[in-house]
Amino acid sequence: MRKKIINSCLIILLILSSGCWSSLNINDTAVCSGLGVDITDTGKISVMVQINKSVNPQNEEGKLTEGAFVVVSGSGDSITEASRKVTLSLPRMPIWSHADLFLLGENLVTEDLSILYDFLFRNRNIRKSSYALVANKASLGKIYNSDCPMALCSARGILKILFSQEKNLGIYLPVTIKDFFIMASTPGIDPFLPMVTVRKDLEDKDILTLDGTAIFKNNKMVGDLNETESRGLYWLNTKTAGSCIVVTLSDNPENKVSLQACKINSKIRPRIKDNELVMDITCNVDFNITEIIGIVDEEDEELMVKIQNAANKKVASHIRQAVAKGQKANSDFLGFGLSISRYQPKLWENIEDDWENRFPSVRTNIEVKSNLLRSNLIFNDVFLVNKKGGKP
Amino acid sequence: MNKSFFLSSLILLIFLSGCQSLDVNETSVAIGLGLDWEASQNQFRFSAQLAKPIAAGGESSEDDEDAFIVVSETGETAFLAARNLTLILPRFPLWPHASTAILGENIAQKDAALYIDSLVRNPNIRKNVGLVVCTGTTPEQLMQVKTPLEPLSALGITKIIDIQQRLLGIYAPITIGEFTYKLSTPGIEPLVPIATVVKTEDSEVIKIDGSAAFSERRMVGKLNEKESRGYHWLVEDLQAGGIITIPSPDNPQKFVTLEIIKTQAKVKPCINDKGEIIINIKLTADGNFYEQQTTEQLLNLKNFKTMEKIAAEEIEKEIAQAIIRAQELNSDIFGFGQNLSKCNPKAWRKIEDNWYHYFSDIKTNIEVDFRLRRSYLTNSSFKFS
Amino acid sequence: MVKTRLIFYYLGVIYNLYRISNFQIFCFMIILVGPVAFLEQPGRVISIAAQNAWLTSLAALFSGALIILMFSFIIKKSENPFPYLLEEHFGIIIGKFLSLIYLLVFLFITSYTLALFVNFITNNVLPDTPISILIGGLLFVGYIIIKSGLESFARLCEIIVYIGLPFSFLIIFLGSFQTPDIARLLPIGYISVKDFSLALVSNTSVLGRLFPLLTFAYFANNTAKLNSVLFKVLLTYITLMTATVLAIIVVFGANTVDILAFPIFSLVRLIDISEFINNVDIVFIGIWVLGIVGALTIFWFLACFVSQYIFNLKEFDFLAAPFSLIIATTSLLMSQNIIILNIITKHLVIYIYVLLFILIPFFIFLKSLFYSRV
Amino acid sequence: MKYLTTRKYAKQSVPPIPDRHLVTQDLTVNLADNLANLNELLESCYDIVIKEFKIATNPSINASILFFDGLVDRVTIEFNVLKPLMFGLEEVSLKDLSSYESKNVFNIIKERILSVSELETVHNLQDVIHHISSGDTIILIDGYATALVAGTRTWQSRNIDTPENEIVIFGPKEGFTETLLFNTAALRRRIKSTSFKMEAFVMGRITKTDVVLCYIENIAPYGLVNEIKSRLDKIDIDGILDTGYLKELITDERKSVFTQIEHTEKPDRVCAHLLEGRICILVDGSPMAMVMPITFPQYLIASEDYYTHYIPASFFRLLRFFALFIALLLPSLYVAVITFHHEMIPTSLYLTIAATRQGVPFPPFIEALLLEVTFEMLREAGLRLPRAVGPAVSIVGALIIGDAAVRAGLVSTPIVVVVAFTGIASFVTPAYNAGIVVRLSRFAFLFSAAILGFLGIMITFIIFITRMVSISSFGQPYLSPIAPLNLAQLSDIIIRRPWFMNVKRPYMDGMENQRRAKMPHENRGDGE
Repeated sequence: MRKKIINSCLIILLILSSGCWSSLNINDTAVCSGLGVDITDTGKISVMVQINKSVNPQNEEGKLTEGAFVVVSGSGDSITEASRKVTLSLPRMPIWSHADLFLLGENLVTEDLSILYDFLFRNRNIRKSSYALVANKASLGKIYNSDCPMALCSARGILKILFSQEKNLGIYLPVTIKDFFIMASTPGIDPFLPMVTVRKDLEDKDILTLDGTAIFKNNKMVGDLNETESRGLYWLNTKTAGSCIVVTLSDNPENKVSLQACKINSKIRPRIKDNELVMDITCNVDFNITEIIGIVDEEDEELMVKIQNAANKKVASHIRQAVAKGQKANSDFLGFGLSISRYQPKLWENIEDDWENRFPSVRTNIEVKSNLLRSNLIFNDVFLVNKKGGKP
Repeated sequence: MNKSFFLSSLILLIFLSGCQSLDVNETSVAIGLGLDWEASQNQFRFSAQLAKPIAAGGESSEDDEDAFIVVSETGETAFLAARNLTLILPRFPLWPHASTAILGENIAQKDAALYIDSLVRNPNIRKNVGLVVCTGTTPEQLMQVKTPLEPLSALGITKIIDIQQRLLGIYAPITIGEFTYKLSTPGIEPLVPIATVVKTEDSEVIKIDGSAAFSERRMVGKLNEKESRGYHWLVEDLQAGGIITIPSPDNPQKFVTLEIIKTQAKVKPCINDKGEIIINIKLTADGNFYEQQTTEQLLNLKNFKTMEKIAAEEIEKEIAQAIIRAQELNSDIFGFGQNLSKCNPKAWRKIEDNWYHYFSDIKTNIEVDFRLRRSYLTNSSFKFS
Repeated sequence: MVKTRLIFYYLGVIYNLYRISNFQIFCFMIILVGPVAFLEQPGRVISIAAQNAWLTSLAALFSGALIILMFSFIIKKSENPFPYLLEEHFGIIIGKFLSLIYLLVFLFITSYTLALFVNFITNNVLPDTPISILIGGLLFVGYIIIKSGLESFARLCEIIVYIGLPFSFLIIFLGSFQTPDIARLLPIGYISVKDFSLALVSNTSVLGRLFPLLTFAYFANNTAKLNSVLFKVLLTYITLMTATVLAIIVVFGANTVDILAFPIFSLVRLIDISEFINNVDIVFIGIWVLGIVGALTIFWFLACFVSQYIFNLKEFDFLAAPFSLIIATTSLLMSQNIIILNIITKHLVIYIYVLLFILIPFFIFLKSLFYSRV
Repeated sequence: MKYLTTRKYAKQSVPPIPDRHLVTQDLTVNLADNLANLNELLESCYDIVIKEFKIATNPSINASILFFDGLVDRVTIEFNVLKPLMFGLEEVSLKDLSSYESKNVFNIIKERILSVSELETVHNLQDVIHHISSGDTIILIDGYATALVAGTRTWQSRNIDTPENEIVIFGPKEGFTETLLFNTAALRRRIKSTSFKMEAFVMGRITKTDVVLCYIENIAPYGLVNEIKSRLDKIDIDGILDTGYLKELITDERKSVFTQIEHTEKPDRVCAHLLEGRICILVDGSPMAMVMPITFPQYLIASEDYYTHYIPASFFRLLRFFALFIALLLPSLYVAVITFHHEMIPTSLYLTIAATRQGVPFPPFIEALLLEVTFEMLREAGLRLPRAVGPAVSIVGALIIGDAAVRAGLVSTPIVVVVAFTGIASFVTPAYNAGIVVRLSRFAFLFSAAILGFLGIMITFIIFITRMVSISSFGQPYLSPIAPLNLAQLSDIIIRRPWFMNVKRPYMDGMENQRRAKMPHENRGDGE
């Protein structure tokens, strides 16, 4: 009996003594939707946080977008310190784990990224599946403060833009922190990140837009890919189909065909040819025709072949430009080294240490095969049909 | 006979006594109280942040344009100034809900007791109201500024101080009760966080920036962030939270961030043979490895020990800085005198009257024991290709 | 001498212990090897064998089979369960001495498991909660379980396995959909013999945790089918390990895994299903508590059982309370900082597994193979 | 001390208790003595009727009848007992008296006069008292030390009605009543077999309640029947008013909250249990039958499952399992997620929850606790209130309080949803008993969630399960087909096994006759 009393006292004490340490009332929190890190002119690290305001379910939809967020910032010697300095003027506990966007400032990427990696991966509050972007020619504050139409806040807006262009246009590749991290830590591949910038729209308001891809080498940004080069990267890396290109038929520059990729399959394989390393880049793309401009007076099959050839050329040129840029900047963002280590592990062991010197001069062999599948609702060019009908 | 008389008188008593009750809708709730001294008029200026009632059903949003109003009035005494508010306010102000009291810079430098007297004497004001000093602006202007996500800035200020203590561990919050106690007790002086308005590109925000040290009822100077943190280490009860940035063991240019899990400080004064007062400070702190800026392998036993040492030194430095600053200002914010009076009442009685004569050259002996415990998601440092 | 002690032992069987079904033995064994291996083993193997770690997990099927055959041979050849078995084979002095060592090791493993898990929780879920409270909470649960007897414990283990096992596979399944890249497994088979065998040893040593079988097998109500149960355990373990390692490699790549403290946890954090189910790590940990509590309670239970033998006690569940204090102190000491724990994880524990759970039984095996009883 | 006086009851003399030996005495030959004795025993029993009269004219014999008013059928007494006694003897005497040896009037009355179907003889006062208090009529005849007992029991009883607590849509709607005889009849009507046994016990020192133990002989394990009998025999209590009294006296784990015996009002459900080898106890005066041994998963089985098609029935059974978890864990999960694991909530939901919690003064734990307690109160109030007011209370409670609390900013909207959903889920469990455990444990989970979040929930969950697996109901492990795994049985617990596959009875320790049906394709030669 006495034992029972003691036991129950112990349990009660245990319960009473245990405060709720990690508990946090939800109204004392603030949901961060975007984070950003940069280095200030004075050499300090600054952290910019975009915080969502809570959304009242009873509000009308229209009120959602106006001023639904606040942007706060802090600075300090380390990222953690800077991010926590935010609380000196924020009466809420910021919850980082909801942040889907991680922006890297221009100064940071051109100086040294190594200060960032450890923070990103050690911190349990940073979601590894959130997306990283580089701010191009704009301060983080400017990006986070500018409007993004039809989105709760600019952080979410950028992501929406990133995804929808990937599905509909196919230029830039979204990169998660995890991917970025893997690319940075795996030998034989260098990381790349899409860039975002602020542009003036017609009414002279700041709007966000994606602009180029940053490529890295040795924890520094060493260059950027423009739209065409980014497309080259896209062809070699994507798994989502939907990219759109316009090709000009060889005989008449007026005749343009829009194609939409519906299946992309690309490979990079090393090959030893005459004691020389050649990277075979093959890219098989299935296209749908979405639009034909101009009067095309040809038989179907010939037309198809022509379009295919044009498309092959176009895609190959994209890839070629991207490779050239990478070799120029000595940034192996396409993962040639990785491909060698995977398919020729023995060779890789020999050349791994020397890869940095060898990479710029590696020869590539680009082969693109495109295949036209369907031509959506109408089979031929509208004008073509009319014309044919008129013929005797 | 007796009973009925008793009953009837009871009923009469109930009816005759006037109703002191107030309808809720006749009142307005004060969230922040501010007091300042208007030197030009030689009068007190009392200002209050009054919350507007929120419509029911959660239809309020965090950013209601005007969730509050700030009213202010002057008077010859603080109390009168507060009562004068009713000249412009058609509601009965309710003080017990106040969460922050703001002390204007002028009055803090003149005599804090002037304000505190009116606050402490008033039964309507709870003694656990947080206290801040505002510099560079008046309490009235400070309360006009909204804090992000918290429309009531007076509420926001207390929350900021709370949260920064959990995440940063720089400033120690102080309530009116403690402030009064420290102000009136010999051998200890209060240290109050300072709130200022900082202008950013397009807006104004409230920021906690430094803390004000008092001596003999007057604010004598300001402690900056580092020094405030030095003070925070020595707050005697168990503290949790905060971070400290130390130079990395492999590259002093780069930094390593450690998170503080808990700290516990013990302050023990003693008098040595020569009659000098020596304060022994012993601090034990636990920390987690939180961030490193280099890619060196820091997570091994040797580096752990080195980091523990560096962190201990860093903390020691901060504490020492704070003590030096306090001695410069001649303000015994750490309560060394009071500690002495507890440990050695005899000696204290002797030197009590000119404590500040001794205080400025007290020797301290700081001993910090820092322990690194865990690292978060990654076990080792980042490796590069 | 052995005989008189046997009377005590059978009294124990009648009053405290109970016959357990083969499925319950399966559950015990799964709980022994499953959770800890799931949590700590993938990181260990991948850091040794990089992208080919999954091959070593598969290869453990053969080495594991040998270990299991060894155990079942010992069980066949010995008449008494584990601590008494030592006396049977080595004589009373060495037997008692060895079981004293085993007692210490069991307590050590219990504390280590506890420390590892508590560190895991404080690191990732409840950073502000003092570890003493977590240790207290988990030990309290274990204490209640031991007090309620082997019968209830066996049934509890079944429920743990029902919930835990499908859930682990679900986690791996969902995790492997988070932007996987099969090419990360390349080049297959490009691995040095040294690394391969090291990883294999590491994988096999975890199977040494099946050691408590030497006790539990004697309570089984159907010893004839024990072997098939053990092979089922082995198969489940290998499947779980291989799937985990594969998923981790495919999602993270071998290079990245190297620096992660708990790769499986990082995998769980990535899980994001249609933007609604995300950050489910806490659910994962919650379910994992079940397994860990089970695993640490088994060794705790064995420690009590062994001390019954050493000190000739009539019953043993009263020992749960003093042992809980010892375990709490040891695990608090171990979780002083992460480096110490890492050193224990990476070096000490493997040696303990190999030496005490594999080599000594192997010795017994040899002895009973060549010096068969007259 | 002298000011502190306690008020005392005035001491009153206790009336002398009737001689205890009187009860055990035999009847005497003298009617007057017998009546005097009975009068003494039945003093202050206003409902006793004693009629003295004379039978036969020459010589006239004194006789009397005794019965308790209200328990007897007056018509039977007047036409089948009194009338033949007072007038019938005359007609008999002329012709047949001579043929009876020694002019034994008693035998003549017993064999020829009384036209009552149940007729017994008793010899001592104890039996006399027992019979009249059961509603029989005692006939005492001067000169004989034996009393005749005429079975005239009848009393006002509730009609057989649909059970109120177990409502079904398909299947029999008949329910038990307070009358034991009707209840046993309802069972007997369904199981027309000689191996269906009902053993009667009389329990309660004062109440002398009839208790009937029912089982099917070669299905119910022999050991179990004996065990229950011996447990019943050991009971020594002054009264049994309901099955609930017996329940706590015969279960294995008396202190445990988990009920190990099922109560049901439906004869068809009892019969289903009997056919699976379980044992049922009926108590006179209680419309509830006790069935044992019952394991926890069986609480989730409704008898209706077996009357509907097996696919929907299985679906609803899975739904019940799900609802059980909801009822047990949902509020604590909500509290854990909202206070500890913020990152689990999807961002958009988080923003709305944050907005609804704006201005709510209580932390989520207190909020949940308040609402849960309110809900339990409403439920309790709804049960006890008169039928006309009950629904009004639940409407006021559910609609007005909930809505107004949200509008007043006292609680947030999500918690109302959570509590309401939990409430609904807790009604899904068919057995009321099991629901109580769930309702109580919910609070334990809530507390632990507030302290340690999800981890706390899991710790409590382990303790909960440990408690559950460590008890047993009459030797059956409490989580029976689940925790000591029995796959064959489990398939009829998790889902409803179709009848054409339901070949075997669920196994119990000591059960020999497990086969319940033959598959259509099986050889029809062998079998039970």
